Parts: sequence; structure tokens; C-alpha cells
Amino acid sequence: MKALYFAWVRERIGLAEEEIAPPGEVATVRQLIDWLSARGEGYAAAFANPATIRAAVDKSHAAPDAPIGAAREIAFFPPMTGG
Amino acid sequence: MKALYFAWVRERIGLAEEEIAPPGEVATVRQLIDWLSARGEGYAAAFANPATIRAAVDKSHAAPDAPIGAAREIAFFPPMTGG
Amino acid sequence: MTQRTAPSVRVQAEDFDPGREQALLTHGRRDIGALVSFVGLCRDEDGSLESLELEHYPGMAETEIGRVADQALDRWPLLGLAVIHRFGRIRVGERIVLVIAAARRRADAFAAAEFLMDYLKTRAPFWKKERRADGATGDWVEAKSEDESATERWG
Amino acid sequence: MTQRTAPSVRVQAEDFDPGREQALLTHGRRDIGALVSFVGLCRDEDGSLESLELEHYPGMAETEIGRVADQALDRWPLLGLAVIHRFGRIRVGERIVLVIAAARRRADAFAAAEFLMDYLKTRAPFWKKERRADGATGDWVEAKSEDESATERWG
Repeated sequence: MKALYFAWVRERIGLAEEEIAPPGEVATVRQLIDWLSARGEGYAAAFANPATIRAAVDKSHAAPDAPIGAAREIAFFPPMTGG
Repeated sequence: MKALYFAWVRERIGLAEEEIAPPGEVATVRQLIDWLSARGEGYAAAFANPATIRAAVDKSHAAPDAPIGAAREIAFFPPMTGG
Repeated sequence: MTQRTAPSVRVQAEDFDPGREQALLTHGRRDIGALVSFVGLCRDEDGSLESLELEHYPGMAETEIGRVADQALDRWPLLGLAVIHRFGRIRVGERIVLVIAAARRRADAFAAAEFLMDYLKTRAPFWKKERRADGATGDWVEAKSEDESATERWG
Repeated sequence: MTQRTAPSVRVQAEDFDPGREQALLTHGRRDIGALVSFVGLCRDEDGSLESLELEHYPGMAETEIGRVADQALDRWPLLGLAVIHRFGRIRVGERIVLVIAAARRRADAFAAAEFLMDYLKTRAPFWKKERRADGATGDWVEAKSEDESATERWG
């Protein structure tokens, strides 16, 4: 699946997007965050405070316990500041 | 003092404005309405339902018991429908 | 304290350009974050209206709108406020009234614009008479009790 | 039942013309009585901002704004609805976002426009980064808890 990062999540990780292949036991958004956090310092910094992280699964807002099984695209970003 | 009439008050009375000289005992807006009502059929028709009449003394909204003593200009009209 | 905003109030027969009025209010400003504009249009409720004839009380119309504008400036921290109200013959689809409120924050601009419209409806000395598409003169538009209650909710 | 209004949603780098968009929405209409438009501008809070860089999530931005627009159409009897949100570099004083709601009655147009802005603030995937007048890159603008509570009041 494709992972997208925006705003300071993107800056801390140092990537706008990448292909990821989490193992089968990574089933929810929250578990994916934990799995990504272990990939390196940038990821750990980006996800250090999960309360400030929002996620979207296939371009729809997703809660931490949302399943990621069939997702093609998962995005992580800070709370939005549009408008 | 000058009396001004607007909308259907004007149409019923048949005048847009006129000079009036009510006697001294006509002291309030309500008393002036009663005094005008006695001037003829058109006036009586215009002021038949006092609940639908609004008044302004010197271009400010005025309640029925507002004094008219020093007024130079008094206007009568239906509830407003601007905006 | 910053200087108090002076409201712009116009009562005129001519049409106005909402985009131009918005641009005038924001031109060169760096402090405005929110601009709410309201345009009231002449609408045809039942397919038989041709136009409205708007009668007004010259002098009092400007004064009363200015008074309501001052109340809005007392209640909300506005950075700009403009009101234009037309009179005379206004055809279906044409503009009748414009209110623009500018503020740092959107909640203030929205509240001020809605307050102004609610008060204009019940306090500004304008009266609308209908003219029907078949040439007949219609009725004077009656004041709506819902407009009175809209005004009352502002306390 | 009349046909459901289709909202117009655009996400673009270019500026827009609020007057032109309002005219497009009302052109040839006889049924619109109220047009509320909101323009959000880039404002300088402390005298040191030069511009904002707006990052967005292409695809999701349009989809999410469209979803909020559909919710507004479910809640209020609207006759027209347009949303434009810009991305990229936006200087102080420039327009960021436009919402226009058209309805028969002003209360519906006001409520829908304010609802849309409240929801856009907290649901549309845009992020603002400050660029300072001295050339320095500033911080990412933080989401305000007042924006969350503004959204919550719509239930």
C-alpha cells in the first residue's frame, strides 16, 4: 500500500510518500502508526504524540481503530488548518 | 408640524405629506393618531387598526405614548418590509 | 485601542456591484481574516411577480441603518462594515440590499452580518409593493412575524 | 420536489473573483432571495507575516469538501452552493477560501455558509505554514480548539 505524509509529519519523516508492506498482524491505523514509528528516528519523531496525528484511509478520515486491510492509500497528517 | 405618510397609509389618506396643527391637548403619538382619524374617511381607514401603524418622530422610531410636543416631523407607516 | 471602524451606509436607486464593494472594504488591509457578505435579491415566490416597488423614508432610512450599523460595531470587533439598500423599482432577480462585515475572525463577521439583516428587516423604513407580470398592481408585502422573532433573538 | 442542487467545488492555486462567482450562481435565477458569501483572507496577526504556504492532499481535498457540501444540502433547502479553496503560496491580504450559499431565505443561507466554514476548518486536508517577512520559515499553524468546538455545535 502507499503511505502519504503531509505537513510536519512529512518534514519529520523526510518523505512525501512511499510504498509500505506492513506484516499481516498490523490491522488498524493505530497499529500501523506503531509499526511505522519503529522504522527510524524521523518516524518516531513524527508519531511521538499520537494525539496530534490524523489519518485518512483511501482519502477518507479514519479513526485509530479503523481497519487498514484493503486500503490502497493511507495518509498521516497533523490536525487540519484549512479554511 | 409636518406629517408624512408612507405605503398604504399614504395611499389611504391620499397624501404623502401635509402641514398639521393639532391642538395643545394632543400630546402623544397615540393622541395624534386619534386626532388625525377624525379628519376624514381616508384617515379613518388608514388608522383603523392601530396595531399595524408605526410612527417616527423626527426620523426616529416612536412608541404610541411618545410625546410629540417639540417634533417638527411625524411620520406614519405600516410595519417595515425592507431588507 | 484601535480606531473605531466607520460604517459605510448608502441608500440609492442604482444597482451595486458586490464584488467591487468587497474589494473596496479589503483593499490594502493586512488585518482582515474574514469577510461575510449578504445580498438580498428580489425573488418570485409564485411565478407571477414582475417587480417590486420599494418606497422608503429618505433621511430616516440612512439614519436608521447607520444606527443599526453602530450597534453592530458596539457588539462585535469589526474591521469594516458596509450597507447598501436600494429603493424604487426592482425586477425579479435584481439585487435589493447588500451587507458586508469584515473582521479578524469569521464568527464575528457572520454574526454581525446576520444581526444587521435581521434589524434592517424590522427597523429600516422601506416598504415593498408588488407588481404582477400581468400588469396588475399587487399588494403591499406584509411584514413577517418571523422577521420580528429574528430580531428579538439578539436580545 | 425540485431537483437537488449540485455543489460547485474547486481546489486551485489561482486566485478567484468573489463577485464573478456570486454572479454565476444567481445568473438567470428568479427564486433566490438570499446570497451569503464568505471570503477567508490571509491576515497578519503580529506584523511579521509575509505569506502562508498552503499544503493540501490532492483528491482528498475535493472529496472532503464535496462531502461537507452534501451535508449542507441535506440540512438546508439551498438553491446554490459554491466552494473554492486555494493552495500554494498566499500572501498577506490575499484570498484563501470562498463559500457561497444561495437560498430562498436568509437564515438558511447564513447557516449553511457558516456550517461549511466550520467544517472546512476541521475536516478539509489543508495545512498552513508561515513564511516571515524577514525571510525566515515560520511554524506550521496549529489547529485551534475553538475550531473544533465550532464544528461540534452543529451536532
